[in-house]
Amino acid sequence: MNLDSGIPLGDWEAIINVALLGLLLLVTIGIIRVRNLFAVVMLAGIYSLLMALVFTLLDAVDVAFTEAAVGAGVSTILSLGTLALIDSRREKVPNRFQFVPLLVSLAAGAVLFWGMQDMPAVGSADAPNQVHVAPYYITQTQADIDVPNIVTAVLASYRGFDTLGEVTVIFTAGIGVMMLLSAMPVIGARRRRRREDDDGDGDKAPNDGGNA
Amino acid sequence: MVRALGLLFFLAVTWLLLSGIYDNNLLFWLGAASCLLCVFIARRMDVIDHEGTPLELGWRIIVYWPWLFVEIVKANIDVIGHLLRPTLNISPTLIRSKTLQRTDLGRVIYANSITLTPGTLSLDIDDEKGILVHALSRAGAEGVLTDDMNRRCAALESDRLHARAQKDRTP
Amino acid sequence: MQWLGQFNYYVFAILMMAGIYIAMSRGNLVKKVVGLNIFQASVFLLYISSGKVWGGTAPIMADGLERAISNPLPHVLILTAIVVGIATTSIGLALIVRIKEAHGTVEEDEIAEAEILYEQELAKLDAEAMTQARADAAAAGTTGGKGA
Amino acid sequence: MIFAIGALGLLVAMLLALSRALLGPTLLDRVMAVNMFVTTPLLLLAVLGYLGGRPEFLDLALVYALMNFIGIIAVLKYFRYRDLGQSRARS
Amino acid sequence: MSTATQAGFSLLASLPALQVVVPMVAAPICTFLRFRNGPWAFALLVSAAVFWISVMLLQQVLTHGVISYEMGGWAPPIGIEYRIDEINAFVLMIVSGISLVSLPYALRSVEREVPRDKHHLFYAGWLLCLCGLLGITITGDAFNIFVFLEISSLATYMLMASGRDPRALTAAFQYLVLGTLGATFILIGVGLLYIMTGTLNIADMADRLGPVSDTTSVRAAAAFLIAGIALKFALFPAHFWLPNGYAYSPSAVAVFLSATATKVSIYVLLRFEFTVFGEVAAFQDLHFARLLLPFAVLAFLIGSMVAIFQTDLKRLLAWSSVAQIGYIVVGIGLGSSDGLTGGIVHIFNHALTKAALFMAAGAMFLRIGSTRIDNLAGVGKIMPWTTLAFVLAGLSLIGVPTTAGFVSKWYLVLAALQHGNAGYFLAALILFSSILAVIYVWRVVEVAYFREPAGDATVREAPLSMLVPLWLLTLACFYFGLETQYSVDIARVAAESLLGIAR
Amino acid sequence: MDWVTIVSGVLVIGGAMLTVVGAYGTLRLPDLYTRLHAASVTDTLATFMILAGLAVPSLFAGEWLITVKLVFILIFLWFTSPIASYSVGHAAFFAAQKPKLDHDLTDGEGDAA
Amino acid sequence: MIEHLVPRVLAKLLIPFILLFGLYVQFHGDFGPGGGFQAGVIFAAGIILYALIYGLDQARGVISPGLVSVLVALGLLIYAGVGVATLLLGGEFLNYGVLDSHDPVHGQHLGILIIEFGVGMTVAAVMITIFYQFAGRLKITRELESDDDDEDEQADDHADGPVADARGPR
Repeated sequence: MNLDSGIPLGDWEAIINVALLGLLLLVTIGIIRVRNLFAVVMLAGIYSLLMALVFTLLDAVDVAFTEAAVGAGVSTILSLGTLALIDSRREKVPNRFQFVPLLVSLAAGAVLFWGMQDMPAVGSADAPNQVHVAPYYITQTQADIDVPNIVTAVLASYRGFDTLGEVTVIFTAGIGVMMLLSAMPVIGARRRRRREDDDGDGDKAPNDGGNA
Repeated sequence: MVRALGLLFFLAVTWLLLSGIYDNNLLFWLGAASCLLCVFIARRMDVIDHEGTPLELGWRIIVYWPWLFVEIVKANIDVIGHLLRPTLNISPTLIRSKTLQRTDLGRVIYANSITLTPGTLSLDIDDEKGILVHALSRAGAEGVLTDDMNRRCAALESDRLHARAQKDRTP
Repeated sequence: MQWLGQFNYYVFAILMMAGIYIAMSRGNLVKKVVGLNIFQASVFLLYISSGKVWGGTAPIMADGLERAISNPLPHVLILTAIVVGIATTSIGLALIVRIKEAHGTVEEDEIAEAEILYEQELAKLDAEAMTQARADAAAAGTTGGKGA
Repeated sequence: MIFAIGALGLLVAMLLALSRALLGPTLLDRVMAVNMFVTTPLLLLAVLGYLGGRPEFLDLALVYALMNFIGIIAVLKYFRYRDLGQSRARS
Repeated sequence: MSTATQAGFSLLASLPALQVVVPMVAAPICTFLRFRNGPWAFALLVSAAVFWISVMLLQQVLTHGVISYEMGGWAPPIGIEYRIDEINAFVLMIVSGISLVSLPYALRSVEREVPRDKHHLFYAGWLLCLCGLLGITITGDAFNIFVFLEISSLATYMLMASGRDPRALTAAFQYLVLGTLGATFILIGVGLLYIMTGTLNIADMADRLGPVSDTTSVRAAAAFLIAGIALKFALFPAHFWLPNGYAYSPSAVAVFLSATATKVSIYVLLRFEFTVFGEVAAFQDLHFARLLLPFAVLAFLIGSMVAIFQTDLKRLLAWSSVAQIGYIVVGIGLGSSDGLTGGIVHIFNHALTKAALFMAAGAMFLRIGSTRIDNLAGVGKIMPWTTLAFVLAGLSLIGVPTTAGFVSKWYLVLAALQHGNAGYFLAALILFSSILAVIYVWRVVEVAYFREPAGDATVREAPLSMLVPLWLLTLACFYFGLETQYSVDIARVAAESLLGIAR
Repeated sequence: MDWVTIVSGVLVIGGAMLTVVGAYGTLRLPDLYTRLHAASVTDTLATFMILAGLAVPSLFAGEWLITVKLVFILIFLWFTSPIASYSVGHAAFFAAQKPKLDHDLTDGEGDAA
Repeated sequence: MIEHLVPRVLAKLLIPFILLFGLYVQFHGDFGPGGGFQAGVIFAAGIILYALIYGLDQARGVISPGLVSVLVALGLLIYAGVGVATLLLGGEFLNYGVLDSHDPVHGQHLGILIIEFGVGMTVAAVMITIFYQFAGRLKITRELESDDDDEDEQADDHADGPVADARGPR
């Protein structure tokens, strides 16, 4: 019932796509400009949600699912947890203009824009990556694995080893965070001095910099 | 135990409605296992009580919802009228509404009903002082003060719920 | 769909630039991590856009589906990349927490100051320890000499 | 057609909500804007399902709602205690 | 059941998979081992197994040629392929060998520098890092490289920050930002290549690159790949994460990482440079690694110079690593058979040398509690064996004849001399940088031998568990300086196979 | 144009307009508390209208599973959105962010809190 | 505690259904969007919600950190274990076809089901672990620095923190 409008389906997709990407750019500008870290975290959540919408529009439902769950959910919560721990509410304004980062990002952008001249247009059905390996997945999955969701089939079987790697990555993150955050805090010189200033006799904190 | 079984029933119904695949044996058993696991975790979490699985509300809540829905629509029309008027004609008002409910669950239902109807917003619940309500207009505030919703929410609480709440409160 | 051309890729490039810029220029470590997130998410856009077929549909088979199907492979790759992204974010945030505990700040300039202080303090302690050891050694030497 | 018009309307609403999130002025204004902002994409997601002819992907909208809910609870906790691990015994 | 067994579990045929899977499975098991030294012993065992596998693989490759293993039984462009030729078999052996040698060493060092209740996590991280490095090396799939790169990177961040020095945290964070930028650049490069060719398999990619090799997209992909990989192996302008990272992380970690992590990234560079782009005619003139030459030259000059002025031994060694990476990249950038041989063999030799040096530094840290050069006064007298090993390995670092370091520099200079006047200049610069190396090694020697020991008298020689690996590596530096059959010959075969594809 | 299309069209487009009105309200109204009222328009009636507008054609096409999922979404939203509004309002009120009031029928809590 | 009333009551109602939704996503990954990873995140989100509302200590009592850290490793082991099983059965690593000697397609089904379960387990456990670590960190540092005043005061006064924040971004 949505194809009777005279405007082909793809056009609607494209119009909404452009609008969403515009919003995405707006959010990014917001993230650059806003200095309050809490607001930055909130905007980063919005960024993920918008990204997930764009992914849905581009037919990547599974990816959108993950991005919404991870970007908007877990990573917001983790960021809030961090903000609670570091108790830093505002970012300091850099006192000098940062030239090198601008240069690097402009250089990378320039290379990309230059490189895009010869790239196939978005959504064309005869792009190289639509005609080489992908057709096999689309046509053969039912015969090989018989799973309706091709993404699951590719993820778990055709490229199952990548997914094993992915699980290892998340495992590494788990034990990494376990290791980092269950360790006793080490106290640097600045903190130690401040503490010694606070109470005159100062606790003779052992020099845990490995010099003991 | 009855409550856990009730929760299990609702979970099973939810699973079946979400799933939509009924010709797969494996999936059926996985679904059963999932529901049991959820009930198990819920029991461990101790969320299966008169608040988590309010079976006592029974049919009353089903009668309450349509009424609430009509209220919501009316309130929406009211607020939209405020918003679309060329000159903003609002008169924000803060009131306290004494709660007539006897249980926490009832108070929560009342507070949420207030929040859910646009134009009124509950800011705080206090056992003695009642619910603090922010209203977009004086009229909306007076609508809350008529206690219509308040009474209906209080009527949701059966005596069994109340008894249960008393029992849960004194462990 | 020609009018759209490579719009998605352009947006990807701009987001990527913004991400790099935030990650590199900002002194605040939390903002750096947010910048990295933006940067990584922009790459997701590149991949997913490349897999799209206009008028196509998601690569999930259903009965009577007769439309073109978008390429599932980039989706799989990006699922992995998202996981990598959250893993990096969580380790980065954990490191930030530890840095804050150690140095009392999450601003890069102040951390650099704190590290210089720390190094000075280490050097001071070393010097103290060394003079102490020299004195001990000297004392031991004299007493030893006398004993012999 | 109707879905497309609906989607465009929702996009406008998203733009407005986003400007509130960017304007602030207070942090809680942003939180509120984010909360409203999540509802609109959720609806857009549902509409897009129909526009793209695959309405069965509504699970995604549920995830949006769910994550928004948990995020809001985390924000509340952050504002109230500055500690996500705070037990209620302390209050 | 019995039929399935007969259908053939063949250990020999499964070796490529086991090479990566063994440490990957071992890591979670390692987190369960909470008893004293259990994780360490387990990691050592696994490392030994992994080393054995890599030796078997190298043997197979040298006798039977390239091994291809299809993960999940799906043929290459559809599934993931493990593809082992001479070069990556060689790198696999280096990585697993270094892990095996440095683990005995790690026992005492980790006991001292990592809290006791974190040991199971530490060694699990070690195994994951090993698994990641091996996975990067062995795989024949471009995206798989990224996945394993991230495994090794995440494990590295965690290992770096596992010690007690607060500066390690900042260093790890810095590496995290740069490493993620680098890895994501690689991801962009792989993505662009995928968009242009439609495949992720490296061999298939090389086949399909021909028709599109003129496009700007492929060139942009190459640029992103090279930039990303260069960030990962700390080539000169992107090097600044490395000195702090190696200097402040626990000694054992520094030993392991300095000898393996950057080397594997360089291998990835070789792989893309020669296997993917090398085959395409359009790139033969361009020769991307040659663009890296100026940076490489700057790297070894500046690295050596900065190393001279360091006050901390570990930092000195780390800066010297920056310089040595420069040498390797020079070898690759020259692109000739000799240059490539020199580069590859220097990967091996530098791994030996730098591991030995960091081991010596770590042993001094264990006993003296500091690696500030001022504190090392007279260490030659109180820790004679350690210091002697340091000096001998230092000779290899300088490139004194009869040491391994000399062999690789010899090939580098040979290769440079083939390039006319610019080549002579380059050779002169390499020699100049070696003189700089003499200076910074001498600084340590001077302090160690010609100053009176100041520390307390309780300082003893390093424990045997550290001395044995240290001396093993030190003697290896000399062995491979005299007997070049295993190092140079394999490197030459590898270099020629890379170039052979290119021609 | 059969009646299904008309009904669902009216509902979806009407709902979309309501979200615009709600979002416009959050821009127009003066302070956080009043904005929350506008936001709840989006959360309640607009959501209901759009989801109902989508449910009508799917019910008509016999795809009742989709309708069920739409109902789930609606229930979830209507259960959680009051919590969100309440949380935000509560946090603001106890952060001593005073509402702009015309009438305070309490004992001056709007000023004091 | 009273101000937590509204979230608490509704969370009680919703948490079992959130967990069920996570499991639904886990087992319907074959048929629609979803799979182990997404399911793990949603399931963990349910637990995190519980921890946020009832406090970390109580959540730790229900889902003990020890158990979670076992599950972290177990999920990965399940996944890799399937691979090792396929190796032992004579197939390539992760070639699930050999899991069923008669019907490779069924073997693939089985393999995907098991490994997705492993993925979900690891992801959920890792997410919960990470949350536990972040949320529990303040307590560790507090105990160690109980003499360090400036850490303690923020958590206890309700007015000061939010006021500074709510006042606006600039």
